[in-house]
Amino acid sequence: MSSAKNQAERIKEISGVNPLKCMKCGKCSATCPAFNEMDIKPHQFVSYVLNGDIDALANSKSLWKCLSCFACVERCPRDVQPGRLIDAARQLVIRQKGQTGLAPEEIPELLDEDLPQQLLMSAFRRYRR
Amino acid sequence: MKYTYYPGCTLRTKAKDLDAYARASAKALGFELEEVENWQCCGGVYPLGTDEIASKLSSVRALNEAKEKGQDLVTLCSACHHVIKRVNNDMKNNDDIRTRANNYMQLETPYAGETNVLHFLEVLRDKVGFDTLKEKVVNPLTGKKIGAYYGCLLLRPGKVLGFDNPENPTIIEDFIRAIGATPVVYPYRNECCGGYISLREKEMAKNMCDKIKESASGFGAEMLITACPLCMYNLNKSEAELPVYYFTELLAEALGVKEEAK
Amino acid sequence: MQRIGVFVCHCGSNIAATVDVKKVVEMVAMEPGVVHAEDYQYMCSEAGQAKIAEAVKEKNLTGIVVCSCSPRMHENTFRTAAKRAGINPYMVEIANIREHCSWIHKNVEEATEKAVILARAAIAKVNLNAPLFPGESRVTKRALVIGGGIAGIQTALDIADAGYEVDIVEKTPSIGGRMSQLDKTFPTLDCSACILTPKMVEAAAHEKITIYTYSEVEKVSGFVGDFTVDIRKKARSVDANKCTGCGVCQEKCPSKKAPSEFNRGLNTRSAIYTPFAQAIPNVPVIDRDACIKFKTGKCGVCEKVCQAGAIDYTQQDEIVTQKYGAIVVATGFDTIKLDNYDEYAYNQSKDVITSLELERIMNAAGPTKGHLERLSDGKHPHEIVFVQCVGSRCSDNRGKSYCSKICCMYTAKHAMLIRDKYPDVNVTVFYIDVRTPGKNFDEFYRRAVEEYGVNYVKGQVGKVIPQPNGKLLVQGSDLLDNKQIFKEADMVVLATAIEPEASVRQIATMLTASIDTNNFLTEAHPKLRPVESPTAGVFLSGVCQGPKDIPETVAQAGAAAVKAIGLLAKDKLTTNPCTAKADELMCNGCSTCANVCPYGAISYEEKEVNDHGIRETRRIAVVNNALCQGCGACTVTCPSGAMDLQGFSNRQIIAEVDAICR
Amino acid sequence: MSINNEEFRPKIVAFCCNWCSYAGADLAGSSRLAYPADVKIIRVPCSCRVNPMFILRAFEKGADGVIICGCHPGDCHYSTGNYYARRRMTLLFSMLDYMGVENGRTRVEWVSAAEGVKFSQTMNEFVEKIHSLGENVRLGDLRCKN
Repeated sequence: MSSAKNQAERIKEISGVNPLKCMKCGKCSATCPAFNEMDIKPHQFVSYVLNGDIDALANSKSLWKCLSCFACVERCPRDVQPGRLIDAARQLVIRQKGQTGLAPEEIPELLDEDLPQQLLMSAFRRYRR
Repeated sequence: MKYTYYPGCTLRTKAKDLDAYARASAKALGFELEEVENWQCCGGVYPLGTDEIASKLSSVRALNEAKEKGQDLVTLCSACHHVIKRVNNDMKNNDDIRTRANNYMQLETPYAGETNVLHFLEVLRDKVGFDTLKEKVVNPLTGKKIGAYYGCLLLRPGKVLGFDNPENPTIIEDFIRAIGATPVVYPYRNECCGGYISLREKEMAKNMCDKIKESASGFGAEMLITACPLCMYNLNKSEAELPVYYFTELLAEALGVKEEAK
Repeated sequence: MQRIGVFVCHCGSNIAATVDVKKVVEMVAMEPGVVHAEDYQYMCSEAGQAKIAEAVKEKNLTGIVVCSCSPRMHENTFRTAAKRAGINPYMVEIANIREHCSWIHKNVEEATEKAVILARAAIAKVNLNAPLFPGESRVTKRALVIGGGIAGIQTALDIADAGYEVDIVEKTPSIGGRMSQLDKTFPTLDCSACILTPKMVEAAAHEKITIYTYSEVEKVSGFVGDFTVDIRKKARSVDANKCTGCGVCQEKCPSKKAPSEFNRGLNTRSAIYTPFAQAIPNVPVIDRDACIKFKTGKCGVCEKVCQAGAIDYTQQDEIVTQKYGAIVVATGFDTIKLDNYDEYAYNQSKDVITSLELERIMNAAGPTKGHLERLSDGKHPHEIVFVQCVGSRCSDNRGKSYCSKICCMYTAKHAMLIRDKYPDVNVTVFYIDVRTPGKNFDEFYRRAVEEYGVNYVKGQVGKVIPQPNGKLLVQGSDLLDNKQIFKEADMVVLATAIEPEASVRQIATMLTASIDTNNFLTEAHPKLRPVESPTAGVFLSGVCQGPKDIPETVAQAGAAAVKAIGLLAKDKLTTNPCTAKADELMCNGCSTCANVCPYGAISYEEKEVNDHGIRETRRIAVVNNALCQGCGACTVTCPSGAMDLQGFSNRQIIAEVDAICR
Repeated sequence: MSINNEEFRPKIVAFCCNWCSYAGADLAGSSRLAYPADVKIIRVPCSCRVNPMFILRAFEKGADGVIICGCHPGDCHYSTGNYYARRRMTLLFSMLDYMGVENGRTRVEWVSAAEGVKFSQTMNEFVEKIHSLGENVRLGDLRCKN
């Protein structure tokens, strides 16, 4: 797919991450609190982007499981910042028209009495444009 | 001493306590929080994309207002703190973001990260001083074993937030000591509570919070304190028995101003 | 005007086949200054050289141009020939018409034209050459070795065995260094002390070696062959001549709370102490910060119990000034501080230790008498996790960007020793890569896996989580299984990155030896001169130059010794005459040149000059010819154009440019 | 290739440091790796010996291109000389470009003593580039032209 390469470039651009810096130590995956929920593991994001396998990334569950807790960003010994890479992939999906991780009609049933505005706001920002 | 104060959306609604106790405590400690006029929501999460500008502007507005007043900008909610501090860092160090944000803002003098952003805890540590705080405590919470819950947003990325050692923080423990209680150090205090994921992934967030609470109880904590309404919400969803309070509530209690805040 | 002779070599057919040598002779004969031109089959042969001598005599030549092969091949040959013929050797220039012309061009006309141009450039240069005379400087036949670890000891022994005086300066109370802290050594598992202590004794007993322990280098001046060094002998508070090393003072000393440096702070020592039992010299020192007598004035127990009367509370630091011909730096390493790696809980749990701490725990003379036990509760561990690359290979400013090189091997060693001695202990090693390039190294690592059943897991550890039950939950990656794994361990051992000993920066500054961003000393050439510092007369031994294991360190120590011996064996040093020189009238003393000089060869003097009849005292750059290596950096940086390089002067190079562009 | 007098024959000066690049050029020679005869090499002890004045002089005297070759970063015989050269040349080349001597006419290249192939390739490329740029007319002193 010819656009795969462009999309990979786009991800690098949005994230500001250079995946070539990765030395494949796996500390990100060792750190990630959402590891078990992810189908593509944090350390694999790097090679998916390097290989231009963006479709798989875009369709992965992991995109919507990353907590943006920055634990991987903090601990990465090579300053690769996998969390940023994942967010950029998510952005790429969200920015494509009509795609979203959260539909408005889903929301009412997700709410409860104590739910803080902050949660709704954050989720909206992460899941939608 | 006066600070520009950015409360944020949740402190006006679900987390009114967090805000009220902080204001009362500030008064007792001799500083004043002047709310930003017409503040807008920070967005809750920091936009990670290097090309996102519009979503950073509300932070820039608040930052600029503090700059014009010549005051430090104080936040209370961890998320607001995280977002505003990181945007400020961008405005200071990222030429591209600074230029583009200023193009939108059309300010008389462009904003370039001049404002100092402080979390309320940082005010206590760096401006008031924990020793002074200790002296002002009228109702020490002696004997209470308290676990500090930091979460992620206050600490990481450590290089940008410069809040505390992200892997072994001490600020809330020092705070706990200052109000006369005993801090309980436990390893999960800087692990994520699940954050915004709890909107849909209730189970996932619950599991994470269970782990945090179990770890804290295991080390003997009788309660947790936090600075973040979302952490509070998520932690409360866990059924593990361990009460969670806003740190400002205990502060107000120790300073003897809890009732005034009500 | 020079009287120049040009000699064009055929080099058999190497040159003559592509370059019309007769034409070259014909063309260059018309050049200004040329009074003689001829060609010959092989200029480098006896007969060829005789032709040069003959022409010098007959035509009274003052300069010579040889059009031949590369100067890197025969410049010396022709310089020597010139010298024999009675001309200053630096009046010879070579036009490289073989490697740079005949061998790469096919067209005769084109190649001939180029050969003529190259010859013209050489002629233009020789016209401006001036006779140069190599200087001489004396050599003090004594070497200084800074650092008394295995590197310093080996270097000192090798130099001393060659018959030269050597002084070792060691800042701690005993020689022995890091190696003395190790328990066993890879890949043979022989006991470190058993192979090191004989060397320590040999060094101490060697008649040519003087050891200054508890001493530091304070000041260095001079240059290659003639350094002057001040050594500060810190006050030991014990008279080394009287002390018998009986050890009673240490036993009776009531202050026993100082952390033991030798045991990495895992236990304590007395205020009067020798770092370890086999210390050399076996003379204790009083740690004045810990000593009750020094702190309060009351105590004096050691003085009372010392039968030899060796205790001397009034002792003062002493400065020894000594001259040296060569200096070897062997300052070694330390492990990095782990404050930036709190995710591994080193500061939070006593059972998370560094590998060097494990060495002490495993050592029979260590804080646990060699019993493997948890430092928190003294219990025997059943599950131990090793974490590799802690602070190594980090490009994020928290740690070190380089590979510490020794960790893979010592971890295999530790794992094997533990499994051997305590078969009930499970050992897991989290690794990123296992690096075993060395003789019998990979076999050693494989033995750990295959014979000792050490569990190697490919993946880094993300967090070490202390548990309420005192265990440590290790959260790591298993990349081959694509899993996140949680391992409950009793102890966690961190393969902590090593870094050059902190004092090396100061020493490098004193020596004007260059140092890299990681504080490793820089070699004169990374491949071809790996044990020499770019600063002449300074040599590098051991980890101060880069991470290395014991065999490599010993090999390098020997190599550094040979280089030092090579220097000390000379009575006089001949200095390269192609050095920088400042024009006194043009120099304004701005210091710019000194700032770029990699050798610290430039200093400034207040000098009286006569500037067109005006006599005044000015600050003027003076180049030390013994230190200057002739790179020319200063000549370009000089804003007033006062600095020039002899043999490659501005005028000479411009003349070459002009000749080529003519 | 026969010499055609009508053809543009550029004058190219190459400054090579004694320890790496000059040896690299020697290796190109002993490996018989051809490059155009338009390149003439001047030996200097180190790339940091190359005074900007020499380059200006070369252009003034009618050179069409000047290339400076030194040891690879980190390999300098004198530790740091090539770094000085790199910094100086960056400044000089941008000034020369401003003055109309295009960036293509000036170049800094790191060639080790083992890189005969690289030396020859570099020279071939450089000469080709100079051919595409044509004669240098900007700084040339008209008196130097025939």
